[in-house]
Amino acid sequence: MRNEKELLELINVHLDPPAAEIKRKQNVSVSIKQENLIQALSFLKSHSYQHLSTISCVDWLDEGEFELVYHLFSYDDYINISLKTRIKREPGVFQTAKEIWPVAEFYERDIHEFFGVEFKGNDNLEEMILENWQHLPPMRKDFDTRKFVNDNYEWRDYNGQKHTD
Amino acid sequence: MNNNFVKGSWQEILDWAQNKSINMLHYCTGCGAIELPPTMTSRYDMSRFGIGPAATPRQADMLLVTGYLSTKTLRRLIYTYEQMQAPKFVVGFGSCTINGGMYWDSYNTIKQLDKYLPVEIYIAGCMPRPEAILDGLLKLKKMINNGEADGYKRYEENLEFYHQNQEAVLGEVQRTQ
Amino acid sequence: MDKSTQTEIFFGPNHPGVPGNYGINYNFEGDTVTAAEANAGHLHRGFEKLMEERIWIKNTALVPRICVEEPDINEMVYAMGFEAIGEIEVPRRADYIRSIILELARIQGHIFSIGGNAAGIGQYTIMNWGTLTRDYILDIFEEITGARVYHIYIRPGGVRQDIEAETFAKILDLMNELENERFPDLEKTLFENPNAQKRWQGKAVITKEEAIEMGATGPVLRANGVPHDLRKMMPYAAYDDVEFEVPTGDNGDAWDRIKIARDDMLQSIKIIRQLINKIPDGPVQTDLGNGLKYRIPKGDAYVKIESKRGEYGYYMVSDGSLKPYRVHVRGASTPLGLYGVREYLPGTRIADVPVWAKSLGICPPEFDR
Amino acid sequence: MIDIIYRIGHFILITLFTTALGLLFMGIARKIVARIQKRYGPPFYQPYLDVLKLFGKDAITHGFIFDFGAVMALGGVIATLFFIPLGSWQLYSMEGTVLLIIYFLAVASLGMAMGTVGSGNPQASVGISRALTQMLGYELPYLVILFSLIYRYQTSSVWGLMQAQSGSFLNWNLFAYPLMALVAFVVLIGMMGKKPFDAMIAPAEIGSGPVVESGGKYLGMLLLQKSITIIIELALYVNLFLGGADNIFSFSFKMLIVWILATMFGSLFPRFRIEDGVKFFWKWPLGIAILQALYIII
Repeated sequence: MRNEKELLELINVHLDPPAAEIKRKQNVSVSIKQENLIQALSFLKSHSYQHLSTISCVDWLDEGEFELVYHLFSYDDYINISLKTRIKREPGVFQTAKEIWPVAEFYERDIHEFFGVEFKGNDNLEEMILENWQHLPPMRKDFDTRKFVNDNYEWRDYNGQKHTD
Repeated sequence: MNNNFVKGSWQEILDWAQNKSINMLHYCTGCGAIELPPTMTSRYDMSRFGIGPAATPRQADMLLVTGYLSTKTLRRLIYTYEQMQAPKFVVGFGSCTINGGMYWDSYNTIKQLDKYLPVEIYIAGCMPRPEAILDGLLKLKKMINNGEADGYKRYEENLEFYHQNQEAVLGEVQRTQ
Repeated sequence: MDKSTQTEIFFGPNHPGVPGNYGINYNFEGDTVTAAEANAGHLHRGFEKLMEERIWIKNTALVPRICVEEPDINEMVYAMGFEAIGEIEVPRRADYIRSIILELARIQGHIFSIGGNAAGIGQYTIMNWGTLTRDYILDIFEEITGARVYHIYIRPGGVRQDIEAETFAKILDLMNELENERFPDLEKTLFENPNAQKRWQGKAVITKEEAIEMGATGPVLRANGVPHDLRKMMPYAAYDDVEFEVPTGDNGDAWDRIKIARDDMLQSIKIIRQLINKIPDGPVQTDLGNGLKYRIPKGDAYVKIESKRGEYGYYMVSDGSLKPYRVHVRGASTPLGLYGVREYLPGTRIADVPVWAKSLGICPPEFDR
Repeated sequence: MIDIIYRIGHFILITLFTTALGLLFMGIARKIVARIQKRYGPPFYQPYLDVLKLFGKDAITHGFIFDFGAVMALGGVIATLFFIPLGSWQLYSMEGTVLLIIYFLAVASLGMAMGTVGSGNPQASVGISRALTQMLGYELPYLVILFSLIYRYQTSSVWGLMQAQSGSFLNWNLFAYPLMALVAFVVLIGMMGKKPFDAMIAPAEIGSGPVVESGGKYLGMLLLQKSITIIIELALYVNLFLGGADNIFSFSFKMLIVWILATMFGSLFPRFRIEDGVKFFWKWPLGIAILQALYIII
């Protein structure tokens, strides 16, 4: 049973993160260089952080980067770690975490579908949610859903009044 | 003349039987499906109006489109509709089927169901209460009894229009019976 | 394996046995499933995209629609994420009311899923009774919030309006009725029914190691004797003020999970009674100014709470503007519905596939989003 | 000549009557189940409307075998009607033996099996294989019962078995051999495919099994077949264990009582998996039936 401070210490000693902070009670956020991330995941997994909640992806368009966030939880410490790393938006390639958590395969597939990030080592990246999608991956910031809808669907006509936000 | 009269009366009898016995296809296309169990079970019990669930498209008369339709579901819905046997009726359920509703700016849901399938009646609301559902279904029954629910005929007549719209959103659509 | 002896079946999306608009394509040989693949995505509406397009307060109307089985959970997580990034304190009374709403939602969700599980094995009587019982809770919701299913009641900074004392009395009456009349009926017809035991015992087993490995939480994990519950582990709302137990099982099978649902409801009743007895006076929301101009500073937060099926989490990012920059939803059944189907469904008999899908509480909209 | 016309008329009358009665029973069952589920339920005449509607609908055929299967299923049960005494109302039932009826009932199942093969739907195939497996399950205890009855009364004709119980109601096999009647009741539930022995149509598992591809008039035909089948099976039970009846009305009444009991029993149980169902039949009903048979023989 560690508390947040002891956990940060452990991370600082072993993983050499550029930034690590206690966000709230029981919530820790750690930034990791992308080349260290896979190693950090397996390190934390062997230190009781066995539960991978999910993998989130954030598109930072202005900075030209994707941010991948791995949310881990420990059933011993009751602490949630958000492990963040940034990768270049172009070409948007990263390592898979499938070897550490098999279930990550599907989270990566989801991110690939909605952001277009490639995960090296994960060969199961086909379309899962969408069907016959020909455009930009929809969750990217430069995909404009309203324009897409205006181009592809017709609005119902209410006596000439258009639908507005 | 006489023959037509007999034919007409027979059709009226069939319409009457149809309005008294409607089998609803059990296909939860969207979140409106959560209000169907209360409507079907003890509290509101739509079986007293002769409306019951059917397990497969072949046995069903009514396709209840419960809420928003993603394009992926629309494809299955079209296959399902084409598998059903005439007379068949489509009921649009919830605001999302009318004009996109809450998801008006979503890239993956269709905005007007009646462009893709012939809709007999819409039940508005997000989501409609069981009372509203029952009211809508009773109206549908009345329409069937009067012979006004002719969506399947409209579908046959305007096949090109519907197919065009379907293919505009979905790309290629398989046409099988 | 020899393909010629296998048959492929599309179990869903249009099939009475699936939980919602979700498909499982499986191959079977004889009567046993040999390979399975989830066919998800039929409910994709692009929620996360839509939320980026709307201002903070408008999203409160959008979030409950992510999982229709338990909408209040979504409202709560969203509000918690907002408050965590903005470092907003919520009045204590609002915390209590939130917990009461969440527990009522938990009871309605559980009783609905018990009904659904019973329907999966052909026990329609229980499905009818269960749905009827759930409707009584929906009536309470209607009185409090004005809506049956989507309440939009828990919002950033508190709850929308206060609950009257008479309504509390009504809730307590309903709890007594549930405990003394409805649940004994269920107990006799379903839980003491040898046939139901036969259908559920030893079926759809997910062991503790498998559950932790794929990140399944809630009843799936607790059915293996592990009392992990976020209400205890990371208390939110008013759960640190109440006493309750976390029901567990021993075998990790469908029967244990369904019994956990039943015991969970009894615990929820206990929690609601304590909360109503202890509820403090005071305001029910923090003043956040004009609703159309909510702004919170730059930042991000991963918040999670215990839904009836396990961990429900949102990762929210704010860039300081009027709209959220990114919201990512982690539904409770995501790992089971996508990964679990492929790994753990093969080997099941065809007759047990609906038992498998329903007892694991797979809710497709939360991973289709 | 007149005799033949008389027979044909009689036969048509019986067919119509049993169909109507079977549909009525189905309507009553739906009402009873609804009341147990705290619902109002559909009107008792709902099955008539269903049949009328189904015959008015379009239907899609899946080839000759599919059509032939549906006709064979319906024809099989109608042929069985020849040989079953309905109260005093009977056609060839003097000659008909119990075994003939059991044999004829299998024809209906085989007809359905042919239909499903024609449709080519895997769920239908699973359903029909379950139905035939279940038949294997319940026919074994049923045959043991029948043979012990035949041994006891030294006749295999249904009419004879019915006559043997005449006189006081204490002569009914229900009271003479209550255990056997109980076993036969469980078997009856299995034969009629009511819960908990309805694995072959389980909607949640395999659509609706054998009828998954049937719509319109095919479903209507199968509904009629079902309605006649339940009457035959109930009639067999009433003849064997409730002493038959002098006239058709009291006979129908007895059938109704058995039907209501079976319905109520069914609505309380979830369905068995098929292997559990067969195991159950081969364990309790078969065991009790054999014990009873030994008792009778010794």
